[in-house]
Amino acid sequence: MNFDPRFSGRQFASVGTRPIRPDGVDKVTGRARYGADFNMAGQLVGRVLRSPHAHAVIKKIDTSKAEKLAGVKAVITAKDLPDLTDGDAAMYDILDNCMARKKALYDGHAVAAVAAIDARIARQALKLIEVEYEVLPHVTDVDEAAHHHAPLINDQVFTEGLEEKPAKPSNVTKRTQFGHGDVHAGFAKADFIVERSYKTEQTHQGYIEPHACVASVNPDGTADLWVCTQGHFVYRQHCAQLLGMEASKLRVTSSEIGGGFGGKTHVWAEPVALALSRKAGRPVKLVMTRDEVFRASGPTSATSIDVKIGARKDGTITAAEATLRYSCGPYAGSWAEIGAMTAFACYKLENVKTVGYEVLVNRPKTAAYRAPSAPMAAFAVESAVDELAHELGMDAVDFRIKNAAQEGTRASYGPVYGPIGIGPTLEAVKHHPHMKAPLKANQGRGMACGFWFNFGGQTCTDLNIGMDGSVSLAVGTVDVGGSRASLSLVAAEELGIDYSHVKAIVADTSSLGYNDMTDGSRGTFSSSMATISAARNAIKILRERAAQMWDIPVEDVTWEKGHAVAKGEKYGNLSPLSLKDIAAKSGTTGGPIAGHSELVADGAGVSFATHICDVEVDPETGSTRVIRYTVVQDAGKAVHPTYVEGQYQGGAAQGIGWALNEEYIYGKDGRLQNAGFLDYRIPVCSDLPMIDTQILEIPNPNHPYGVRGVGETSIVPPLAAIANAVSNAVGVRMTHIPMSPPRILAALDAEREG
Amino acid sequence: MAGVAVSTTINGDAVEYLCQPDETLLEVLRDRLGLTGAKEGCGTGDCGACSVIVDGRLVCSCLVLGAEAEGRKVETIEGMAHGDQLHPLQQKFLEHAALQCGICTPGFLIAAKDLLAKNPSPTEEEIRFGLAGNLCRCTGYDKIVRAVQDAANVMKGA
Amino acid sequence: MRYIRPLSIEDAVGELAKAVGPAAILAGGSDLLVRMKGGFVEPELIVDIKRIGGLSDVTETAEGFRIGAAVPCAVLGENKALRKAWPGVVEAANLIGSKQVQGRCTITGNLCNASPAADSVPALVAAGAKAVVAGPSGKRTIAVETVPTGPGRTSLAKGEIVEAILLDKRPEHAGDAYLRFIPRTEMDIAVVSAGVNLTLDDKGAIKTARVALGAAAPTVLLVEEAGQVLVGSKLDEATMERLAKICSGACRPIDDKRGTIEFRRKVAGVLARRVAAIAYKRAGGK
Amino acid sequence: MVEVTLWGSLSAVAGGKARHDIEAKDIRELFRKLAEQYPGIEPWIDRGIAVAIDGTIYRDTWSKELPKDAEIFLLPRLAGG
Repeated sequence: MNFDPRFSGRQFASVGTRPIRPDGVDKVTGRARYGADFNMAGQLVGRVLRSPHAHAVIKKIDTSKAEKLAGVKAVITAKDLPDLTDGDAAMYDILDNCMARKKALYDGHAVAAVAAIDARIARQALKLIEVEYEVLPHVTDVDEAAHHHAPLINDQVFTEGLEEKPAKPSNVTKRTQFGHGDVHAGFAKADFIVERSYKTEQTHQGYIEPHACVASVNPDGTADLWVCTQGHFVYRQHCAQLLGMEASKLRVTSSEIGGGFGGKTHVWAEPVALALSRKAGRPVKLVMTRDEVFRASGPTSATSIDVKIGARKDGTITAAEATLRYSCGPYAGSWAEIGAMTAFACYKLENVKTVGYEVLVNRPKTAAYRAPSAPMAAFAVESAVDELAHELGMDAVDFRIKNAAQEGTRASYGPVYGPIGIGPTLEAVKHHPHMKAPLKANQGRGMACGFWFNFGGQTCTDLNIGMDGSVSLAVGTVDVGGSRASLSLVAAEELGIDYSHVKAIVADTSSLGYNDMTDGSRGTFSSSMATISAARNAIKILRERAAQMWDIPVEDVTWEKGHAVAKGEKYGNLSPLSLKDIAAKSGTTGGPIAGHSELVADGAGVSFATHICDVEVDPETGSTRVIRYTVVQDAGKAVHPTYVEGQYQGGAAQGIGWALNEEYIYGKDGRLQNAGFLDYRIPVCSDLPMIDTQILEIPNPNHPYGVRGVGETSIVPPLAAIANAVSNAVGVRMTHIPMSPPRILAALDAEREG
Repeated sequence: MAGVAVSTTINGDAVEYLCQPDETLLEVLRDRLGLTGAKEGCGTGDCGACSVIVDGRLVCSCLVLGAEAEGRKVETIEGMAHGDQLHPLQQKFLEHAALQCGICTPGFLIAAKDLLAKNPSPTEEEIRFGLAGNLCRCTGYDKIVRAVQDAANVMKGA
Repeated sequence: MRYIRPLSIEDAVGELAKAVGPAAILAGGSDLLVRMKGGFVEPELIVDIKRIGGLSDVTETAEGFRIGAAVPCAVLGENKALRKAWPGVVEAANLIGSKQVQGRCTITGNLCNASPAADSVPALVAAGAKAVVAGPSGKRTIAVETVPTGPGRTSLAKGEIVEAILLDKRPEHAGDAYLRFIPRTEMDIAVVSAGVNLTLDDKGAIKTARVALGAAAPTVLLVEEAGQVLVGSKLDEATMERLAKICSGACRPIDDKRGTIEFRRKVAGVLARRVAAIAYKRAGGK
Repeated sequence: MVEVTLWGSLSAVAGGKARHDIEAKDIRELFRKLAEQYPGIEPWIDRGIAVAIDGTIYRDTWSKELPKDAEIFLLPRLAGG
């Protein structure tokens, strides 16, 4: 494979247009099949028994009564999922999270499961399982958990990353540090310093489709798993490892996925469904309730962040420092680490230091949520940056432009940037009409920047050309928001044919080589790279076939606009052969024509966004409404601009929800109090204005079309943009997210009372 | 538990089924009748993904018992298109990319159909409040609102 | 579990009275089905009252309006005469849940579910609405505020059904209004709410007034002192301030996932002022 | 010989030193030599280390060549959403 991924600056025919997605009709007619829409003959209903305690030793589980209930076909506990992780700590955590082994570590932690002939019997059976708990003291707050006297969640945890191994165990699993220069010296040069502490509450991705799967284990050890996931190959690996199966014998089919945003990147209940099916000898369908999704899937971290930034009178930042504490749930994670890396990524800093602390708490295992960890860090940093600009008497946008990172800047997380988009997004915002629109009483405008890395990863794609010249494209990255349309466009572009002749599908794990998940904004970046590579391989064959048909050397055949063209004076009488012409003859020129590609799509381009937001605050109630919102973001290249806009708008909307109302609320008993869409308040249609978007295209030099990822960055700026807008509207600096009405009213009252 | 025999009309077709007294209409549609277009996002009436129309009223099918459908007329997403002719709302949702993951789409289409039946020329605000019972986590609603506006214009012209 | 669909109120009462296990009345089901789904109730008998004659009708009588127990809130919003006479009651009823829930939920269910945060109840209490209760020993008519006795508890006896809500005919110069505070614009349960019902004299001064608060105490509060302070006034600033103060003072709220004690107290006063102004304007006051 | 910079936490297991001069033609050789010199790094490599070459992050392309004058920075491998 000699694939050249470098950006070539070509003119596009298909890429950049806005056709209807190939899976669209199925989705508007109700025919598309999601996780819970699939059934198998003889299937049982799986249900999970969950701990009502935040922290408790499981002393005994008696399943005998449940097993005796007519219609119950299997009851499992941790004993039915023996530890096969062989020292792989991360996999052990996933196993323990799927089914608690010795201790229940949060309200909602699975302790047993049943498979029965219907939902009613399964529910009854759960009630018959007797679990004896020894309730332990718990801790759910990130700051309390980090304290040395907090109840220990795992007494084998000694903080990593310290110069000396600590003598005592702690809930802080790891300390990480990034930065360069000398922050002490930098602060000494500052004329103004802003120093503040911030908190953000835990939020959930809030995908509308609960986790769902159908598992079927056969007596010969082969198995099928139908599941909604962001990465069916990864699910296959996890499940095969946890159940002691050979990966190739477990076929995982990804259903249509009703939202993931990072929450469907690792297994939660799928190994349980497989274990139930194995024990019962029948297919098992396991669908989480909404309550279970909130209590027992993976929300994001709650955080506590201290920020200090200093600047000279001329507006140059001299030093920046942040300490970030992120909750991980009861298992080790690297969430603060990502926060520490992204916190100051937008800026050109001589002296910068960030320190992250990973903190265990009795809450569900933290999972990725769209640019994981970056929004909270950006909230803290961008709030402080705004405040500092204000103290300096500088315009918030100008201050950021003066300090923005650019090509050649050493990023706060280490490397030196190539061509990047933070400067251009700021310039676009500075000149955007939104910035000049008039505001009324109690209204305020805020802006903020955001950064995300974007990922690539292992990718495999098949492109098959039918005898009629139409193209089937099989990809292995799950389509979470229209990528089949984008990838069809890319195939059409590269082959030089019309989009309507390409149909993309997501292949199952037995039909295609391994693919990493659709995460880190990699779906379109990686699979488009693999699709281009596959198409180029197919073109090579198409040229060979044309050469055969013409009986000329293949070196004399080029591929132009969907046609084989014979190059040279001597071929003047040969009309170009279309892809369709060549395909029609493929049966006698060597058989089927296909292009394959297996590659690691590396070199994903970092992405920046700047958002503008207007809010109106009711000073008597603290109620905040977003009345205008604009997203400016660098896409590298927008393959299907409508879906790029959709990503910008969706990320902004999630950020708005996070900023204003969404939060996990735990009682003193350590139980989650708002495990439903009634009281976990994601934005409804009437909460939001239209969300304007501006797509910038600063090509990624490491992708043939210049594509960067676009999915995640848009959730990074909103928390700070809204906090800054509230501050400008009513003069209170909100340091606690969400800025719910009681918090804003309390802040306003404190301000009024002086 | 005694089963309840129900005769009803779904998308214009006479349908008979036997269901448990506590079984919801959503469960009946999905699990007994194979009509999986209506989705369960919450089961508590908070997300609208299971929206159907019963005797001209927009409801969450998760908050209706299957037994209650006796003698009623139920409309679901599966009956929205006429043969191979998509409803203007379906067409406009596609054109505007008013869906990303698509799990909320059937509910939105049914709710929007009901909205336009009662108010053929809604303002943006009326659309937003009219569809507030349907949660979408992907789109930020922008393209959904635009698709409904566009469909309303098309339907008025038709 | 049994599901029945009686055709007369007597049959319904009879079935409920003789039920051995837990029984539930089903009208809109928007509370009942949620509680069944969550496993909080497991009724052995479900009595669907929607086919009982008259229970699905809104009728205008010489005395006012009779709203059958099975009338969905959406129907109230479509009834022009009711909307004109009792705009506050109708707007409260039309705030419950979504359009989808509106197509099912009923004000009788909202009342009998006995949530302190029920949206329609403060408006009904302010309106002086009455509930017609049918039971094994006949029918009685009671003030709506006597139905809920605490969160999830009512004064109804076994076998009793609220079959209708009665609203008086409106005199000249009358107006009512309801406002609630929610964090979002829709779909939330009231954090705190206020309903006000006023009549004015010929000079535009308030003649009678009833003020009710929701989500401010274990049951909806009828704040008589707040009503009294309005009487005789034209909602001057001093009266408004006293109204807000009395309402804030009358609250006995709790801290919970929806709001704090402090917030509820403060906003109860804010809402009372705002809602009084709307009711006053509707009554023709200037 | 290339100059490689390690992020804070990784330098703690590499003799407390952030900058290292290593003779390596590609990422694979770099990892091997680092692990030979500092065995404590091995579990970190297993968990995943990303390599930024002139600002572009490579996570899995171990055959990626390391240009002599390139800026090379090791980073933790991250999760995305």
